[in-house]
Amino acid sequence: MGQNYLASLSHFIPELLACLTMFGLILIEATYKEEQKGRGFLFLAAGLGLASVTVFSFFALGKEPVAIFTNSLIIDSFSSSMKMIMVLGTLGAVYLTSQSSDIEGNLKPEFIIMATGVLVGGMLLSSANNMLVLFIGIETLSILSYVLASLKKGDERSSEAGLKYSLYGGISSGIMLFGMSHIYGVVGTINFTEIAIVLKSVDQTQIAILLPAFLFFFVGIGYKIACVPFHMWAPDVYEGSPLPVTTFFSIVPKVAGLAALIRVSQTFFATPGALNIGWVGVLSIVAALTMTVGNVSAIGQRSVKRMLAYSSISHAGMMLMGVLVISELGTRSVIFYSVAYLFMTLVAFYVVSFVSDKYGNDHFERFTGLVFRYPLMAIAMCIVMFSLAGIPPFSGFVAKFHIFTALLVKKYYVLAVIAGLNSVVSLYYYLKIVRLMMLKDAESTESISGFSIMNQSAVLALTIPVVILGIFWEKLIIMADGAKVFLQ
Amino acid sequence: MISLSSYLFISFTLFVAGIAVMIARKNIIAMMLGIELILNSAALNFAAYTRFINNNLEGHLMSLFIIVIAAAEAAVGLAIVIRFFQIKETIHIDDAAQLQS
Amino acid sequence: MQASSNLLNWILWTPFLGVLGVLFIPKSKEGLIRWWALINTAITFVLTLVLYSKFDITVPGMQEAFNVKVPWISSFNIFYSLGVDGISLPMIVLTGLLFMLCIMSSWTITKQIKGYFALFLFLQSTVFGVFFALDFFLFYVYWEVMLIPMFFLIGIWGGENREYAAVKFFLYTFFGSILMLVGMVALYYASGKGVDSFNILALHGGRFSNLTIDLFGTTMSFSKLFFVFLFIGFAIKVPVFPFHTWLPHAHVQAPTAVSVILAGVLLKMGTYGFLRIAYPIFPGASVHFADAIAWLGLINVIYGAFCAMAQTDVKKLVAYSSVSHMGFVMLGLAAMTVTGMNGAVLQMFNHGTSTAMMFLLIGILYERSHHRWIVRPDGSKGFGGLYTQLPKFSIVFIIAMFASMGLPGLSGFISEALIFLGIYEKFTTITVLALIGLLLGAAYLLWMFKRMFFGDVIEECKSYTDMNAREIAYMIPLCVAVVVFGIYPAPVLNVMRASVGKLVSMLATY
Amino acid sequence: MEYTISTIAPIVLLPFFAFVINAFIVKRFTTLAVIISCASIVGSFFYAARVFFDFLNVFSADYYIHKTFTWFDLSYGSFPFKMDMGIYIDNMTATMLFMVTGVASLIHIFSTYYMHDDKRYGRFFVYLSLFTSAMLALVLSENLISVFIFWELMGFCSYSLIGFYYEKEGAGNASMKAFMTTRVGDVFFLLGILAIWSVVGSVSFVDIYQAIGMGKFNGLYALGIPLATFAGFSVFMGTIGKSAQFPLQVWLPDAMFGPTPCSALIHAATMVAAGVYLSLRCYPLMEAGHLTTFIAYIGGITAFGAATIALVQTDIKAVLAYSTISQLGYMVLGVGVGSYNAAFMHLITHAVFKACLFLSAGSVIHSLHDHHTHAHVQEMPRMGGLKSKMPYTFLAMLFCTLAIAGIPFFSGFVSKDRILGDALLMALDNKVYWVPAVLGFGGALLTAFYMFRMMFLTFFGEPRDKELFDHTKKETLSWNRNLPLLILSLFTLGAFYSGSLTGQGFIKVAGEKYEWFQTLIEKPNLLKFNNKESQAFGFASNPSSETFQKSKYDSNHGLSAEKAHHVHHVHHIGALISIVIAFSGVFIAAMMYFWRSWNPGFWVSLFSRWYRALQNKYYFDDLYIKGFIQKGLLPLNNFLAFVDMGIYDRYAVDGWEKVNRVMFTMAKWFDNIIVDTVAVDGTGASVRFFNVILRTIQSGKIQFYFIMIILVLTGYIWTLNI
Repeated sequence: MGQNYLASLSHFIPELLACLTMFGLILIEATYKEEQKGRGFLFLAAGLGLASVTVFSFFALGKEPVAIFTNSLIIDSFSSSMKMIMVLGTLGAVYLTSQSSDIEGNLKPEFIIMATGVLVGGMLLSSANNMLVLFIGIETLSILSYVLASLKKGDERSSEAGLKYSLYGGISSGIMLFGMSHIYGVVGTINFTEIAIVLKSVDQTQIAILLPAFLFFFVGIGYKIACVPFHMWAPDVYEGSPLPVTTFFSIVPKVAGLAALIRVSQTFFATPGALNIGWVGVLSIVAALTMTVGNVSAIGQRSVKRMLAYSSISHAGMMLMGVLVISELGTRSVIFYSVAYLFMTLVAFYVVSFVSDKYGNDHFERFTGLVFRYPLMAIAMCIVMFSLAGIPPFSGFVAKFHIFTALLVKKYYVLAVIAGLNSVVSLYYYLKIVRLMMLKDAESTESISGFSIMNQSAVLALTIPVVILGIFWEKLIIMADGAKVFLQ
Repeated sequence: MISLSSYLFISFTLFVAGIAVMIARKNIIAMMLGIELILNSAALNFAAYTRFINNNLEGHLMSLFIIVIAAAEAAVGLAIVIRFFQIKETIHIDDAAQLQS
Repeated sequence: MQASSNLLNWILWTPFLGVLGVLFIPKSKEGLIRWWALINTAITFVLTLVLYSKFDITVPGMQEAFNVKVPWISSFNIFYSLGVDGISLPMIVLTGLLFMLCIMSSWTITKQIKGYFALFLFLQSTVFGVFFALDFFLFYVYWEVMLIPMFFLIGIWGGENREYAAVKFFLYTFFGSILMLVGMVALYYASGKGVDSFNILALHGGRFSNLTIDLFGTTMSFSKLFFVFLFIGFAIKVPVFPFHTWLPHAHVQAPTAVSVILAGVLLKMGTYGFLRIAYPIFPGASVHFADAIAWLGLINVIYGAFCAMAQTDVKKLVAYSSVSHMGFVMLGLAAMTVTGMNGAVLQMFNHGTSTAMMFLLIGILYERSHHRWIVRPDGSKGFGGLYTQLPKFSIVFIIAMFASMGLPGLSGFISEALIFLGIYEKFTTITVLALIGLLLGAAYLLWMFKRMFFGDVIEECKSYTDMNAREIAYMIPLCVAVVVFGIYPAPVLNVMRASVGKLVSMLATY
Repeated sequence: MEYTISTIAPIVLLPFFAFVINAFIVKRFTTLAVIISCASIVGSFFYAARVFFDFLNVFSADYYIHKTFTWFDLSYGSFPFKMDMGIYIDNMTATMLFMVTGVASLIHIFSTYYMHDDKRYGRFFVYLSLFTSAMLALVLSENLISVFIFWELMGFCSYSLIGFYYEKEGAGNASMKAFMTTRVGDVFFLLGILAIWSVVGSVSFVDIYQAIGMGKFNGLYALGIPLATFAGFSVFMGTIGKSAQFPLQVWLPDAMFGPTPCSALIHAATMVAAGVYLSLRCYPLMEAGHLTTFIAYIGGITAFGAATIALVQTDIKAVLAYSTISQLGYMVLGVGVGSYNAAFMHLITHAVFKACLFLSAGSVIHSLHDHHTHAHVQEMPRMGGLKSKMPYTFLAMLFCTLAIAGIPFFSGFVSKDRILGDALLMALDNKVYWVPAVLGFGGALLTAFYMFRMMFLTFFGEPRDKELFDHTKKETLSWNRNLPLLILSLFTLGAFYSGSLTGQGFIKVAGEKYEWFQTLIEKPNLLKFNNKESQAFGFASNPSSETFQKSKYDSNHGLSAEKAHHVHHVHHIGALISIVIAFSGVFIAAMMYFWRSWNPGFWVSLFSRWYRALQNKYYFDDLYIKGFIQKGLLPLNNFLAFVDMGIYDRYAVDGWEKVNRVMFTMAKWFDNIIVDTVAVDGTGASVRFFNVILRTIQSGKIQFYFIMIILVLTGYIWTLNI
């Protein structure tokens, strides 16, 4: 199965390109330190690099799945699509960085570089096929994220966020490793494929060890997805870190973690048995809790950013629903959900960022009567909010619909109902913003300013998919259908 | 002859100790050490398992990488701690309780 | 496709074209916007009449001639498929009529006219979608999309407490429809994901009657569980008793035209859902739950009437009265006999016209008085001697009032009589109790009328002017409808007879 | 001529079209509208007369016209449902038509005098036309549903006409009271219709008769009651409501708020009589349901009770109103004691003389105009000695009073006496009937008394309000004021209705032809309907060829000789008693109010409590309005409404959001409090458990997170390993 390394490299181009972009950016950063034009150049380079990554991973989509580097990485259409999503998310975050005034100018390049690094980690994670790569991926992701979290120099909140993140990351990756070690002890290999084979025939005592071990293992991924009860760092970090960073965090690490989780679940726990039952049970409890806690906490928030952070937690729970049905339907639904979620989150954070740049903070009151000041922004935000709540004809609804299809084919009626009720609760706080924006009269009616045509077009360009994918979603679902996890 | 169980016991102790430190100590540097303890317990496990049960190199590989990455993580962590210290003139964990849900 | 088969598309999309048109008209040209909207709705109404004229009353079930079926999401076998049968046709014509009249009544809207008319036409399009849809997914999409314009129409142009009402309406309905979504997906699998697993017609019949599912070890009937899901989804729209509390808020806060649509059309969607989806798909379960439905309907009738009698806000009173009247529809549905079902559908239509009249009239009054108190909180009279002050208004009001209390010769009576004939054999006790509701219905309306219209003209009413030409113009069609269908209901009944009969005969086998 | 729906229809349609046209033109061309109304009703009167005389002279006794057409048809497959409408004309219908149209046209004519100065002159005729058409349609109705429809329509007209002077607050109350009270009866009526439908599968009279004849009702139950009884009772409740019988009589006196002509037409002659008409139509059902005793009691109680209340009224219209109730009581009593045709005869005669009485009262009131309040006076204490002022009115009123008081040779005597006679007969057969019979006779006494009291107070003696008297101008003979009165009063002569002017034939006019009423009206003979052929729309069943083949008048009423003798005997006694009673009533009235030798005040003081009770109408209004509605209904409403919005909606529905908030705050609280307490102790404990020597431990939040992880993990593992 293993191919020689040069051959493997040909499948590894996206990751390589990402690394290349990273290095290139570092060089550019090093050459032009302070000049403005250099920064523009930098953004351009970053854009081009990431775009090329997207292109390549897009071309990797249709291809036969291959296991490269002695079967330590698997490049299949599933991983490629996840990668694409991550790259797009990074692009979005990068663009936001270029516009946002939440990060001082001289930190923006750093952010981009780090983000690319995180992206690389995510890509590794999404196609990791043995524990080592998984671990490396997670660490790459985490360590750079710690830095990102504490990006704001001299801002104590930011640094505190970084601190917490790092400590939390440290302990959870430690626990994960501890779990891994025991798994390795029992099954005698770190390669997923072989583990899967071994797992087919394990006796009772081994299971007694494996179950806790896998739980420890889950901690590592779970905290990346920020699912209850490993979510507690998330709000603090999301709040503490600059807005583009938050945007980035609420997309890329989540998607990466989900990718890893899906692969793990599908490789290890596809076969029914004690392990399967235990894993699914844990996941379903976690998913239900995640959604509920996320929504309930989101209701009480004053800051929209924080509200979105919590809502992203609840959406992670929703996606976990798609994971815990260990099936291709689930995978498909998760991919679709991630795509929809990507666009929705980006638009939402864009709007929040523009608003908070203009008015200093992003409390709900700032959104009052937004429609009279920035109609486009308000309407886009409206659409996104409805979409996040899962109201047709927007992509959020379709995503939810697919999650339901995945759940109900396995007859998880209770989970489905819980998910449904949660989306009702979520509608409540999404409506809160809509209400403020559309129904309230503006506290002050300034003319449309500070919202450049470029940003407008960006928001528009990101909103259109939210609508289109809600009505003509067949192409995407077929694509997602093709993106199966490669099992040997 | 030291058996596997003793290794496992040691590593478990390390693990628990690490957790305990993480939980109990208020000094951030100490907590970093706690993380190190946990990682090392895992590394020890890998090594031990390789030595006793299955004789392939993957375990060793893992433990090596663990050591490396632990170093990296420690570096970043310490950097952050320094930043924190610069701002707050303290490395007391309870002073990092500003962000609240 | 046949020549006439695009008619449904035209009816469905004409309002949508209207929306686009409104968006392209500049904000300043208010008159143009109004007239555009009016003409658009008028065209739509004419189209519905054309549909009525081409309708073949002998055919039970869907009229093949009009069906539209275009693949939408082939991988899920979701189709954009429209159709019309005897149950939906009256609703469609009613929708066409009411929206036209509401546009006329909205002439006095001054706040953000452009948005208002755009949303209003959009609402019409979605409503048509719900009544036309033959694909469950399409139905659901329209069912949900409709909430968005409603939310804004109530929330922006409503009364002082509008936001609360709007949010409440939205959440309530969304709660119901989520359960419906679960049911829909479950059906998709239960029907084997086949070519027509979202095709409502194909799901008809007791295909699922002997499926079972087990939750926490307890085995329960698939059809019963999901009938309850769908029931809640639709019952909230109707609204059936425990889920009715959004209605008073929404009605009171909404602007006149919107509460007309709400009461006249949207409430009917709930019952329409029963007739089109819940009953035919789960006949066994619906027969099994018939008693429960009947009792709920009874509670609606009595409870709604009691609450209505206590109201001092006339619009709230009428709102509760429509809770009570929809109770009659539920009774008719519970009967599952030819008389009861026909009565229910007819009542859906008649209540649409009569309650629309009531709300329009209250709107007209409100434009003069800017309050709706029958009796002010301080106990003083809100209105008095309107009969003397506004003679024309009073005459129309009398017609509307007696129509909605079911005076023979006006439309309300026949439907209620049919419903009673339908349920008597099955639920004698319920019939007897429901007749009390009939009594109360007369009581609160007459009491309200007495307090507002009789006696000397109180000071503040002296300034009111009688209905003007425009108002008369949009009241006349409703008056005519109420009287004509009261004397000769056959035009409506003939249309629905075959389709309803088909449904009843299907239910009768369970 | 061929009797088909289309040929009968004009009787109804003429007034109806008058209504439709007038509704639109009345504002502008008032006079024209009035003319149209009057013309239409007169036209349908001639039409009805034609029908009536055909039935009287041409058709055989048991001939009936039954034509139907399908109103709407809901049949599908094996579920037949068809709603038919149509006409059913038998002798009774024909007679009713004749009476209604006749009285109605006279009242129309009178109204042109009475309402002329009113500012809603035209609108009054609009309502009148609608009402008349509704009443005629009800009479012609072929089934109970259409009866119900027009029944309610009449209710609507009465509502509008009572509220005709809507400037008055009282008018609003009265009209609402009237509508709601009758509505109570109507709802029962509808229930009865449903019950009948469930058995017969149709509510056509013919089918109902047939079903009863075939005993379809036997052994069926509804809510544990025999179905015939259930249905019969429900339908009779309709009668109770419409005909203002005890205990729903409260609305009729208030109905006098309406203009007097409408009181004459609706609340005296026709609409209230329709109730009795209904129970006559459904007589077989009542019999099958064994309700006759009950009905007789209701009738007797009403007849007597209303009469007693009438004793103390001072408002002339109020007196007439209560006398109407009481007379209706007699009709119902007649139904109860099974004197079918006497009851119907009393319906007709009463319609004539009561209409006339009201019109006369109207002409009195109209001419008494108070110049201070600019209102018409209808208080008897302010009248007196009007004989000289308005002789023709007096004449007419006198005739009617004689009739209603039951003086021989007048129509009232003929009909009422028969009812009382049959009541007596029943009483002799069956003890149960003593109460109604005695009440009936007592009522007769009171009737004579209070009617003549009214006469004396109004027309005789000294004018008690001199100024008013002087302002009143002398009555001059005018066609639209006096003609109707005189015509009607002419028809109060008994000879028009029966040959035996003094009841059961002391003085018999020779020739059975004079007993046309006896021969015409007979209980529906159920056997007749067992083989009825359904007659489709438009096809006339050919009338029997032989010209005058009435079932011969049989003085034995189809009884065996000695039974018949017994009957005659009883009837003679009854006649004697009622004559004596009538005259004594008149005598007492004369003693009190004419010769004034007895002082009414003495009696009042003697029975003071009763007097108060009577003035308060036996406290029925208090019971219903103060007691039932204000103490019972409205509080209940308010309570429910409060529960709905104040509790259910506020806490149960909006509660979920609060629940969320609570959960959220709990989460915060969890983080803030628990962290600093439980976490500390918890870690302390755990640390001590691990034998690590540590002193006081504070914990930041982050460490609490770690604790959470560990706890959760252990929890999971624990659960998993079970």
